[in-house]
Amino acid sequence: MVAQSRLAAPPTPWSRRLAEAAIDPSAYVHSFSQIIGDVRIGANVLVSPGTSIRADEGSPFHIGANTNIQDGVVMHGLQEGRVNGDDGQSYSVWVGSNTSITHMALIHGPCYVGDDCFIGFRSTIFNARVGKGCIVMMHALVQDVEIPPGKYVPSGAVITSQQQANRLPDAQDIDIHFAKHVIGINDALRQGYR
Amino acid sequence: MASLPPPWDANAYTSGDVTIHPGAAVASGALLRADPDSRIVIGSGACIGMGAILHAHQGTLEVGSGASLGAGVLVVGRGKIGADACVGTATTLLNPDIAPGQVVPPNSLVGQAGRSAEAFPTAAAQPYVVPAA
Amino acid sequence: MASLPPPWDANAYTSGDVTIHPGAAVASGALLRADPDSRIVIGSGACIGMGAILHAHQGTLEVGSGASLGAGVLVVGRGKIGADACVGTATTLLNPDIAPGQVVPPNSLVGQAGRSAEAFPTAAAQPYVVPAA
Repeated sequence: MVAQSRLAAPPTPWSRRLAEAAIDPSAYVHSFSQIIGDVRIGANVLVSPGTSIRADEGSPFHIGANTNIQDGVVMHGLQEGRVNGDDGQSYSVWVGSNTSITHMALIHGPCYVGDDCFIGFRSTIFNARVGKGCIVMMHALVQDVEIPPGKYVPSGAVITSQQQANRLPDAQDIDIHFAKHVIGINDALRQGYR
Repeated sequence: MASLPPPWDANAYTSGDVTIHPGAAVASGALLRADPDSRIVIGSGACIGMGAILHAHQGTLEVGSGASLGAGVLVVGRGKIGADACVGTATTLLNPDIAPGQVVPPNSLVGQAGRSAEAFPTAAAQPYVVPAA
Repeated sequence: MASLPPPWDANAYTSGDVTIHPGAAVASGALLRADPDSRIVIGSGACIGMGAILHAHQGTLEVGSGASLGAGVLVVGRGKIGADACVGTATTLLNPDIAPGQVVPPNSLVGQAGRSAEAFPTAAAQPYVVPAA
């Protein structure tokens, strides 16, 4: 693994700006992670080792305040396709505030993940909108759909049609409790790194 | 016989209280992290595959001697993977309790996986075809 | 700095009695480990994929000439993978006995002799009901 945190995106036919990340001073970005291109990282974000956040094709990316990006997460975007962020601008990947993207998840643009979401281990979000407060458990696939706010995606689920997305159950307190337990792992880490 | 110099130390990343027996092998790109109150112990002759992530939390995470963890395996929490156990590639273990010699198939999710919602097919049930409504 | 750094070191790791024919190809991140009483023999023209683990235990583990093992394949124990056999990505083989030319699908678990692969409460194992349209 190469210890390198920030790189400009390479010049390409669609971008010659050599854009670099804009990272809030209060964010913690581990040196064994890669952040490439126009990635906008908010306050108190934790980017763990082994992550790759690569806005060299689709860009820009937004990662909202207090969001956790856990070990082994990959974020990338297709050259085509954008989502509307909460600020009205277009993004390849929008991740809201107070959200947890847990170990080995794949967040692939065009993709919107709202505030207060939980994306479980090894789950994939691609070409989709995940509304505020959704809980996506582990080993799930969410693709080509828009999930309304506050829904629950069970482990191993494959949600690839809008009819499925519309029938998802609401997240319950027990789900939120479990998610908070996993998030707690990283809150401890963030404190430890300070 | 053919024995390349061990290059993996420079490539695997460890942090916190991580003890790797000299006879264990950790492939490149592996990430072994122990939280401040936790530790990781890798036994003799164990193999940890490429890109595996072991993240100890609230206790000790132990990999027994001779156990094999495939590439991309993710282990989070505390618990034990017994001696000579075999964990297939890309499997996720949460707070593992794997008996010695036990085999976990590849691409499995073992441990507390949350509430199941019965109306939704799993990846394993429908790996290729998207059900049309 | 326009180029992406390579994610892994370009070395495979071997330990113990491992013989790799000069005509074989072993990708980066592979881990070939023979226990003290065991050995590994890789034949001519064999291909071992990225991040594969071959862990010889209590005997000889042989990969025949021209056999192809996909990325992340995990092979544990002793036995033989026949010439020109084809083992799909992320498959786990225990004490393999793969005939020459045989094809093993990806993500499989093959051979559980002497070991238990107990049913885990995995997400994939959970019963489900196909949603009504």
